[in-house]
Amino acid sequence: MIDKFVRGTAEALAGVRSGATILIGGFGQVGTPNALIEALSEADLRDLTVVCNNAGTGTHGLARVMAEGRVRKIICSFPRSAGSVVLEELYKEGKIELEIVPQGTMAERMRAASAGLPAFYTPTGLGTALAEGKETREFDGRTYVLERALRGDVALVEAWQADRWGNLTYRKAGRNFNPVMAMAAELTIAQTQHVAELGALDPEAIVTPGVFVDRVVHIPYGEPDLGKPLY
Amino acid sequence: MIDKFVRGTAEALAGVRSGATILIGGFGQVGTPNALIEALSEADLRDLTVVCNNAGTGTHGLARVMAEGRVRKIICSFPRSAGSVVLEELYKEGKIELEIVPQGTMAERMRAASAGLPAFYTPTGLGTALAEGKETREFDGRTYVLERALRGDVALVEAWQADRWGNLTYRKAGRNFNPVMAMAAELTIAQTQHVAELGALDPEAIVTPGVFVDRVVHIPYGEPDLGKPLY
Amino acid sequence: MDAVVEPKPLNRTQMAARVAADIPEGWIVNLGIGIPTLVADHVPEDREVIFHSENGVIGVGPAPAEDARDPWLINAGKQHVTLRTGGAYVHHADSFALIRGGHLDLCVLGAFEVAENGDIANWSTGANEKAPAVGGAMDLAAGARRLWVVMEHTTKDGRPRLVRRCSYPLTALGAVKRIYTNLAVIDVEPRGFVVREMIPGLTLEALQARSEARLHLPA
Amino acid sequence: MDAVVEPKPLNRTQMAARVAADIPEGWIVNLGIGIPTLVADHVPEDREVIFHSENGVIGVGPAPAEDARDPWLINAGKQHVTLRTGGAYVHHADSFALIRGGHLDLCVLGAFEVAENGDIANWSTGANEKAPAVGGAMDLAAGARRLWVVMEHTTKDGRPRLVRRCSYPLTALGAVKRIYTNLAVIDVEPRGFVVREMIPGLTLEALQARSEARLHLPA
Repeated sequence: MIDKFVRGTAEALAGVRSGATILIGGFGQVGTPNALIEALSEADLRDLTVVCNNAGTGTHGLARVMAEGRVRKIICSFPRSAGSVVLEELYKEGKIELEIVPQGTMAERMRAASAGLPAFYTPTGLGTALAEGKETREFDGRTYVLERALRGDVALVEAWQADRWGNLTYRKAGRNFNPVMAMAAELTIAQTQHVAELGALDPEAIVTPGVFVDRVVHIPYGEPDLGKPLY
Repeated sequence: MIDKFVRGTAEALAGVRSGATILIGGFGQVGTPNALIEALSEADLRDLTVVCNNAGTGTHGLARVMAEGRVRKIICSFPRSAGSVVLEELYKEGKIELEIVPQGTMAERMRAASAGLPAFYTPTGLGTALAEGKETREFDGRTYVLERALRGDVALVEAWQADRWGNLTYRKAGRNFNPVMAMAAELTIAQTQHVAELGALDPEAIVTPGVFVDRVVHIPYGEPDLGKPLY
Repeated sequence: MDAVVEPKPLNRTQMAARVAADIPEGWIVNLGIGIPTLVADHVPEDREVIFHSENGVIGVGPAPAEDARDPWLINAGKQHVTLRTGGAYVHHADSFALIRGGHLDLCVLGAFEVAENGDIANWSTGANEKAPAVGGAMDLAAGARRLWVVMEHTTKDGRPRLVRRCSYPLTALGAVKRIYTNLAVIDVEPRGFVVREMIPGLTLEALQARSEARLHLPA
Repeated sequence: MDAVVEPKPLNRTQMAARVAADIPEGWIVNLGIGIPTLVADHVPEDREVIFHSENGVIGVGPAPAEDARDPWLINAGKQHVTLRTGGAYVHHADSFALIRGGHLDLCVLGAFEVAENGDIANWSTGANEKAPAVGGAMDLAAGARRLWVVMEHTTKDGRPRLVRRCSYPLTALGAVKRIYTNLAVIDVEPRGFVVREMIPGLTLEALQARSEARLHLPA
């Protein structure tokens, strides 16, 4: 019997190694796998590359992972926000590498990885500082930028419902990067609010089929804590 | 009030021009927009390029569109089947151009078009006759083929439910190419089995948001006629 | 004899309302942070415009009452929103496929500067003290069928924002089609900035004095 | 003294059963047309293997009773199937993302020929009289984590299918990891074909005589 549920966040993260590239879902605290991120900050890991739209606020969550010195590099679209003090400090001191990627390019680079495509051309960023040094090429009279796939060793995602095969649904804007990241990593770990019996989820409405998910941990943690607007 | 419903297939196809590239959904008669295809065969059109996984069987549907001499070129992955006599005849006589594309590459080329990406690299087809003359390039030690986006002037798709905004759901294996094609054309026309009130479709379970759909025609035509296995 | 009236620049609300007036029913529209977000409030409810947010919300509705907030439903500006009847959710890759794939009829963004060739600068001041942040601005600017900018005509200290070439880091090349400022509506055409509309009492000379690039009149 | 028994080649059902025996629980598996499709019948129901079909069906179950067919539910071979509890539907681009993106543990295909370098030819005889047709074969062969081939060891007229270089048009380069024939199980390794298993009574010499490329024994 396939049963992807594990008993806790420590078991969920078992085998994650220093130096790994970790994709972390969520957008503005919604759909963010908070319990897995907390576990990440407590795990004995170093030199992580973290891919996440935002770069943490306050002293918890991703900010705590960085404060613990576990992150070598952040790849994100919007690190700056009212409470992003940890990132700002580390960045100013040159203690963290920061790769800013347009949000859609970031999503598409992971989508390419999920589909086995090593690279694609996109109009986004052409002629800007974020495309500096990148190859460009003309197709049908318009110039595009070559972007590379971005694959994770690990993806941490937050689901609304999950069954033992790892089928996932999300809730409203909690969907965001989660389905894309779930498909783009070697090891996909989902934190779920609710547990569904196998067969209870409508096969037409499953957003992430279980084939893309390796482990599931049940964390009924309640509503996302939005705090201040973060964008 | 946005209301994308039109009264019949003729109105649905209004403005479609000779020389157009038409994406047609369906896989093995399931999820095939039959009424729209019949209307296409009756419209005064020439020199169409048709993109469809199969190339019609018997003397109805896409086979009829070809028999009427409306198609200059077929782009598909699997034209050959037990009843594909029209295509075989036209092909043998050199009266139709045939571009065979691996099924996944075909889907991905349209997906690229839907996402505004002009080209991508894929491992599929490398070293085969279907990649002959195509550019190749190495990334991280593996060689890939450059493939171009495939955009339609028109997409004909078949839905299970549709509302007046053009939100669509599909039924089981009737999903297939339909959501991909719906996003990859200038003018997307859906044939739907059922009409839903706006708001009746679960926002979490809508597969094709109405923003990708231009016209909807209600054709409660019943179950797909599978006939013989076609693959 | 007419009384000479001092031209009264539009305030933020009026600028948003002016943009809203030009958005027809049925358009798919993405609104950036700031004044652009206010535009939605000025589209009458019976005019069905579908607002899209980068985080996968299609059919964004008005802000909820404070006691009716759904913590799972925010827009790209991380504000609480509602979903309009007929709306749907997609994931981030599909959300940006919508943007980049030509499915967005309009994007309205704020900007630091717009150049007469349509270049836009709106994501970075170029100052290096803080971590830069781009969000979806470059995707929106490069991807939308139409890009409109809404911004004050000049900076707080009076420097023009309609320029010959942008001095701030670029967001996209040649992307802006129209600019709504507190003083005027300006189209960006092959020949440069073309003034479509000015606030009452303003002269072209006065507007030109507040603009770096040359302003044209419609042909 | 042992009696000399004439080696009895496996029939199609036995070949399918032999493949099935090597598929562990939890794998995501795509089965091609022909003998590969039969493999599913030989995986015991309590061993949860998730069968994928190119047309977006994840969790393909056994064929339905004739009076329980759902016309909306077919596999890539256009045969009526069922959906297993826990299954899901995706569209074609996602279905092939699954294939190409390394999410498929195994694909089992038929073939005309397999070369000792792992090249596979299974989509075209190269004859030009009919419109060619490839379906998803190239995507599967290039994309699956493991590609196994199940086929008769030789053609009907006795020509070997395990060859030095394929003579038919290629489906993919260096993709095949293992071959199940009616006579043997052969791995494809850097040094070439390595015989893992033979039917009772068959000698390596007899198997070699039916193969063009050189056969090796496990190191």
